[in-house]
Amino acid sequence: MTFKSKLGGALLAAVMSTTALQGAFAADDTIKIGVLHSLSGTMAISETTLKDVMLMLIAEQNKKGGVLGKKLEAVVVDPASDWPLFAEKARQLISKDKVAAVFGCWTSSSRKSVLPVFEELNSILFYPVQYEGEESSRNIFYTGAAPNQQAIPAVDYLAKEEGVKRWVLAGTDYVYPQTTNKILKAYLMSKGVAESDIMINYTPFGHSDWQTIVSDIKKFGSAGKKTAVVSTINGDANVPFYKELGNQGIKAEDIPVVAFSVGEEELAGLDTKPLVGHLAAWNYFQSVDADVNAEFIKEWKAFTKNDKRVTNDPMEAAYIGFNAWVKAVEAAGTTNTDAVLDSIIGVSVPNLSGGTSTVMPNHHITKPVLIGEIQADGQFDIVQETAPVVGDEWSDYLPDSKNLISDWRKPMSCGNFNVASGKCGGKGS
Amino acid sequence: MTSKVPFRVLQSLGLLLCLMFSFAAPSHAQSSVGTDPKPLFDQLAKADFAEAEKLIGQLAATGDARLVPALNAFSEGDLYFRKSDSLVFIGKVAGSSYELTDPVTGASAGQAAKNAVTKIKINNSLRRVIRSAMGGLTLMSPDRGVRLQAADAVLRSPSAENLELLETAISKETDGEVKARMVEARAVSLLSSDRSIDEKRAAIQTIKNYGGRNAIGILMGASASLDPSLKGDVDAAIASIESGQRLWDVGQNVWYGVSLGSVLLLAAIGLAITFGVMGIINMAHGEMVMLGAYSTFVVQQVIRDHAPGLFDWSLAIALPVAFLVTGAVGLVIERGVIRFLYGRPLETLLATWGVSLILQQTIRSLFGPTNQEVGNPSWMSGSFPVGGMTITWNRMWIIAFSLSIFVALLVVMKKSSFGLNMRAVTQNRRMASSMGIRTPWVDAFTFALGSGIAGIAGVALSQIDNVSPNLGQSYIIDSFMVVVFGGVGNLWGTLVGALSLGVLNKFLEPSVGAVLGKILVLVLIILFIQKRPRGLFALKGRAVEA
Amino acid sequence: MISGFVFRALEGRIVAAVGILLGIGILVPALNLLTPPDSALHIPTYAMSLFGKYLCYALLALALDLVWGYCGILSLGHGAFFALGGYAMGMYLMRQIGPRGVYGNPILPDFMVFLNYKELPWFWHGFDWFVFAMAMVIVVPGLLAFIFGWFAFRSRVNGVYLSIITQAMTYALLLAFFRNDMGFGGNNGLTDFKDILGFSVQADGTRAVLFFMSALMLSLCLILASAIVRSKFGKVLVGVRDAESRVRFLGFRVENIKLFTFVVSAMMAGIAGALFVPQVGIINPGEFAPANSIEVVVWTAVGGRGTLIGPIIGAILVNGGKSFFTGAFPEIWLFALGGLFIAVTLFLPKGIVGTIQHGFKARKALKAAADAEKGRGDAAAVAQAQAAE
Amino acid sequence: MNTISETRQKSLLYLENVSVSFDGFKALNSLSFVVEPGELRAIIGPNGAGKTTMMDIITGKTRPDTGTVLFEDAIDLTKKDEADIAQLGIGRKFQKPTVFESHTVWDNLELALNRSRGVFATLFYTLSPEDKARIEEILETIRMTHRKNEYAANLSHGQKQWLEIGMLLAQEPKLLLVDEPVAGMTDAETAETAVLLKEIAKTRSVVVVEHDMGFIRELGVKVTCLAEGSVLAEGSIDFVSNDPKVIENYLGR
Repeated sequence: MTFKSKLGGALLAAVMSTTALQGAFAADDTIKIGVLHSLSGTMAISETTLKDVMLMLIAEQNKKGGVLGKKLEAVVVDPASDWPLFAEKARQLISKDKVAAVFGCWTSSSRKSVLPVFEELNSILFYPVQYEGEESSRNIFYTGAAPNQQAIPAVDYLAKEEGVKRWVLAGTDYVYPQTTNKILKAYLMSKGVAESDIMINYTPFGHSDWQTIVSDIKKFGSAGKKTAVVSTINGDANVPFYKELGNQGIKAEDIPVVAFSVGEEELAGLDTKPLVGHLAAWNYFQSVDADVNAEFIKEWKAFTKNDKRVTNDPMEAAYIGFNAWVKAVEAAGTTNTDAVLDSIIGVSVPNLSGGTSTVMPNHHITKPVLIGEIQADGQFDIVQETAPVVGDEWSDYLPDSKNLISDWRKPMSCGNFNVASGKCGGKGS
Repeated sequence: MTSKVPFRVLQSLGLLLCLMFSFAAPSHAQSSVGTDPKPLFDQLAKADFAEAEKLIGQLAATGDARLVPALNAFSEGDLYFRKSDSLVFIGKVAGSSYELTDPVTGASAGQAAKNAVTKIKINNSLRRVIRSAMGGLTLMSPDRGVRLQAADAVLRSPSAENLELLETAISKETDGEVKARMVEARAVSLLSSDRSIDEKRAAIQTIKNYGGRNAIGILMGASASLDPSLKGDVDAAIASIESGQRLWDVGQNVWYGVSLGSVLLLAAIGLAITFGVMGIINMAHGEMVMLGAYSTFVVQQVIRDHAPGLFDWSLAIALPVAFLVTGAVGLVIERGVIRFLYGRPLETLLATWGVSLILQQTIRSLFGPTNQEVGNPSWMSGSFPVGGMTITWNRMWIIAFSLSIFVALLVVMKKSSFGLNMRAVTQNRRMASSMGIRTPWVDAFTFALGSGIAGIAGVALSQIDNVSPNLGQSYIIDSFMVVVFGGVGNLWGTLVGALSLGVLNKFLEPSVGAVLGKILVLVLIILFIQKRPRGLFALKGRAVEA
Repeated sequence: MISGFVFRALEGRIVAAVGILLGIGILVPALNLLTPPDSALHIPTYAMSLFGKYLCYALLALALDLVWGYCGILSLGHGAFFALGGYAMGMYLMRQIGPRGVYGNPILPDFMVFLNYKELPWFWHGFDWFVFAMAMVIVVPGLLAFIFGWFAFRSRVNGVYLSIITQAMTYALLLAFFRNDMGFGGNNGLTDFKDILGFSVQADGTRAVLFFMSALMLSLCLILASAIVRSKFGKVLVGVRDAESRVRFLGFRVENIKLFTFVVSAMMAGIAGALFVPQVGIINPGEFAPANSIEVVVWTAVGGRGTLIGPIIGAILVNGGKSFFTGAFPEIWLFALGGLFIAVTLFLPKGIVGTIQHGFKARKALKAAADAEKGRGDAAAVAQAQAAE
Repeated sequence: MNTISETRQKSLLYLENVSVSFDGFKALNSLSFVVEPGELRAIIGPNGAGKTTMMDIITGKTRPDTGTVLFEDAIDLTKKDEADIAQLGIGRKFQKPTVFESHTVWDNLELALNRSRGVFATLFYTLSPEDKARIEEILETIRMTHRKNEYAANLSHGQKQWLEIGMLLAQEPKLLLVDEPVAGMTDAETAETAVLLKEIAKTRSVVVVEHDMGFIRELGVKVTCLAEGSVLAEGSIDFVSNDPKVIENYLGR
């Protein structure tokens, strides 16, 4: 055997291994659903749960007889917290496995990475996590919160109920906190808060030494005005942050912290007794008092065979997205992307907080905003619930996006229509 | 050192005493004395947050110490109203229902099913008001600890209404520390009252002498509402406190740096053995730290289930467990993989990288990908002041802990016969083996020792960081930086390297921010290595390059 | 002189490899474009862009092999050069979007608009010009490598110390590119590209050309690497790897030799990154992650370092395996990957190609080399130990 | 006796009052040492006497703390690095034979040839007939013509020593520093090496560091004995080996 033929053989083997699944075309009696969540790497900590939720929802739906008389089949892949791999896997799910829709992604980077793929191959992605907004794709549904469905109501609550006059905007240094904080700063200043009463602080990913920052917050808070921290600190860094807060004796009564990325799952890794009273703003808490929620929690615990498993907001978002898709497919009578994109707008499905959520023409959904205080058992005590709010994809508080709207209904079919110029951006001038 | 005793225990103990002595407590000459508090409580059932705040004020004004348990229950979220008659009770979970007691008398009011009662909402502002109210009501408690808590509570939520109570309490107080605290509390409360300007001026002096960050906050907060003639006094007081604080701030920064350094030291010290002494580029080192943290978690789980009383000892128990577990894993790795790779340091990088992937995924499969809760024993919670600095207990213990590990390791390396064998083998394998030292086992146990120490570090790091399968990954790069910066193979280098990187980081952080600070530290390490290509503590001479 | 340099490179194996690569480079796009989708010979676009990605990784691995396999510099920061090349290409693609961004701003990319940039940062100028951007693809990584290498090699930083500071370099860049203030799109990076030289990046034709370009650049770099390795310079390079001080005492400037190789290698990595970006559609700071650079080392080791074909095969095999396992066994693929690394280091220390090549050489040579290796290893261990005191 | 300046002018290599210390240990202590053109010199001394450190200093590997090191009375070697010094014409053979094991004997010699050593010169180098002849000549000298295509890794210990000497010859140095050339050689090889070195010394200066007294006697040249970083005695082998200090410090042990 010559070297040449060996080399050829090796290359061929590599091609084969990557295309081995190629032949597995969808059997006619099932509808395939792609699940695109990291099961390894840094994001596995958050995303694995969502994979489990999707498997549960699909199993439940199959018990009810599936969709359009066909069973659903989940295709789970692991993009391994690696952004280019997300794009590769999305492509694989759509063109090789021929899935009808994909549920997945957590970080904005992963969504940004797959967005062109979904638009190119014309498929549907349901994205279940709160994000910074400033995006509306024809092929993506954003069932998590936009900044106006989380951040602004939370700040309103603190200003009104706790009389907060001085604000620390602390976040991890990436796009979601940066954008949210820009929106919040513009919003607060529009409410008459002086710039000197706003402190913005950024930390690297996975920051674990919070001593200096907590003591800076303490200093900033000792100016005689009621101070609060608005935290957009990314998941992993929260545990050490809260531990340091607790140890430095910052109690919620003195300087409350309201967080947008801390839910039941994050608290499960934490002794919450020193944190009682700190807040979080979400569209769902496990402690919501509603029958549909009790049912969901029961199913979840049974599905995971773990009585201690908690539920959280992105799970609700996945739940809403999945049910909206099922309803839209049934209304359209087909899983064809274009038909579903048309039929899903205006679909209303129950959410887990006892109301309903509607898919809006901007591909965001309506949801109530809940403010909760952390309790000693790791759950949230809901102190405020608003009426349902429509997710605002283009923030009114950023100068360049305030004139933009999104409406994917015909005839406009535009994700970034500029009401000032009357033109749909992105299609050239 | 009050903060060392769990706040809640102390509080409930005090409350119990309050209850027993409440009839003996003097009542105060105030307008609302004699008002029946029970209807006030019942009004809470329908009140929103603002109304509830007023009601608490009225309750506090009764001066009735019997109300303390109910207020405490309220702040803990244990106050309920019965849906049938809107009457308010303290509720304690008893099986699937609540055990109800009267908020004023404490008499039992039977049981209620969970859906028959509704919890009365509570938020931070209400908790603050309640804290102040309870402070006022317990100022004259017979228990010294409770009085100190009460004075603290009033100090933190000053209100002019508590002024007279404070003055009465001060006149009766015999304990020096409690009295001092009360005097401070009085001064603070006085600023928001309608007392004379002279009295306020004196109060400002008192607060100034009290000092600290909080004092600045109090003065700045009060200055807006004070008489303009006092502005000069306030500014002078603030300036004087701040100048005193400046030096403490530097000290505080050094402390933060040392404490960050001690964390780096902990993370790196195991690597100083496996990488520094043995020359293995051990990418699985972080996973050893992670295994140590998970051992702590398992130990705590077992203790929670079987012997809750031992919880404060859980870390002490976890230490040997973590050492043995990770040491054993290290032994297996050395025997199974690394022993075939001696003399090929760069290849150990690949193999241990593979090991680290496998260990991470194993833990993920066993425990799930999410964070696990590792509790802080009470002696590691809270903080205590040293002058103008705040020292948190967990950081202090971690510094002490990492230094003692360092010393212990140094002793093992220099004094024990195992340490002697270890050095002999790493210096001249052939010579050592011809002298009868069983080199393979010395290698194996050296690696196990390094791994075990990484495991112990994991026990400590579980106290300040996430316990998740990713724990190790977040320390591995920093650990290598520390060892290389300090000088490979030199334990002292690791110590000095860790501490100096920690302090450097903390001095950069306030001026350039945490992100740029970290980048700058990395760049400085790169530049430093150019200057001293073998780290801080490198041997010179031809031996190194032989 | 130049012709001799190139001619020397075209030794049998290399010619064969280049032939295969170019064959794939033409055949795959042809099968993709020219056969109907239901044909048995059809290669779906999905598979083509996947394989295009592997070719970029193969080029990156080849670049690393040049410094590691031949010069003995274990760089744990080659991902940084790859990412910088990718960013240079990404910046060009961003500028090509023009007014088609969501905000319709003709100059500023979208992320700058919503982060309130008023004007284009200075370092973004010129990237709308393809030639300039392509020059930057090799100049930026090359310059970083030159500055870094200039200091490090002059100061004689070597061995693990060098490895660790290259890791520090890529880690520092990771943190820096994460910052929104850097003007590179923060963690989201650069994405949503529209077209390249006027052709839509999503069109099958463009993908086919990009695929061919990847195969072509890999072939050219393979020839260049082969020419370098087979010249007298290449022999000096191996000398540096095996006995650095001997090379020095023969009067060679080791720092210049290393610097030249390091820079050439960084430029190759930059080209790989630039071809990678339009094919996967995104570049973000994740590419700077130290773990990525370590993975490149692993591909090279699996294929066989110190051989030119080895890293190419290693990169394709490991990534092919990764694609397959993350789809087929998402829960346990890390066990497989981890196991592979351990198995390769234990049982195929010379990698796949290295082991095969050794089969051709005399058995005696193998044994002698192993002994020599052992001797060197002991010397290294002694050095370590003495330093440890 | 010559005056100092005369000695300097005539010298090929001139060391005066050279001291260096590592972490407090004085490896060289005011060492002074002169080699004249065309001289073959042997150096002996106990372990740790500073022999290798002295070579390190001459070849630029180590910088002295104090002292003067001159080559041909004009070039200050303390300001130059290894590559410069090698190009000036000082070759060095290590204690442990150091050849390029993954290259053939021929390639080893080709690399060592005294030709332009720049990056681009080596990239575009092609073997000229003169270079080929020169390599073959050296192969002849070190008696390895028949093994020229063998990988250096496959040579015996003694052959590696010779190959290294051959590489030094290819470098065409004016001064050759040879560190323990006969360690590990058979008696026959040792004798042949002595012949080879004497042959080489006809055209250039050679400094040999060696423990093997028999070998030194065979060379029959001026001997310098070092101890504790300075010169203990210098002269003929008989003179030195009868020096009481030398006996106490070195031979007597």
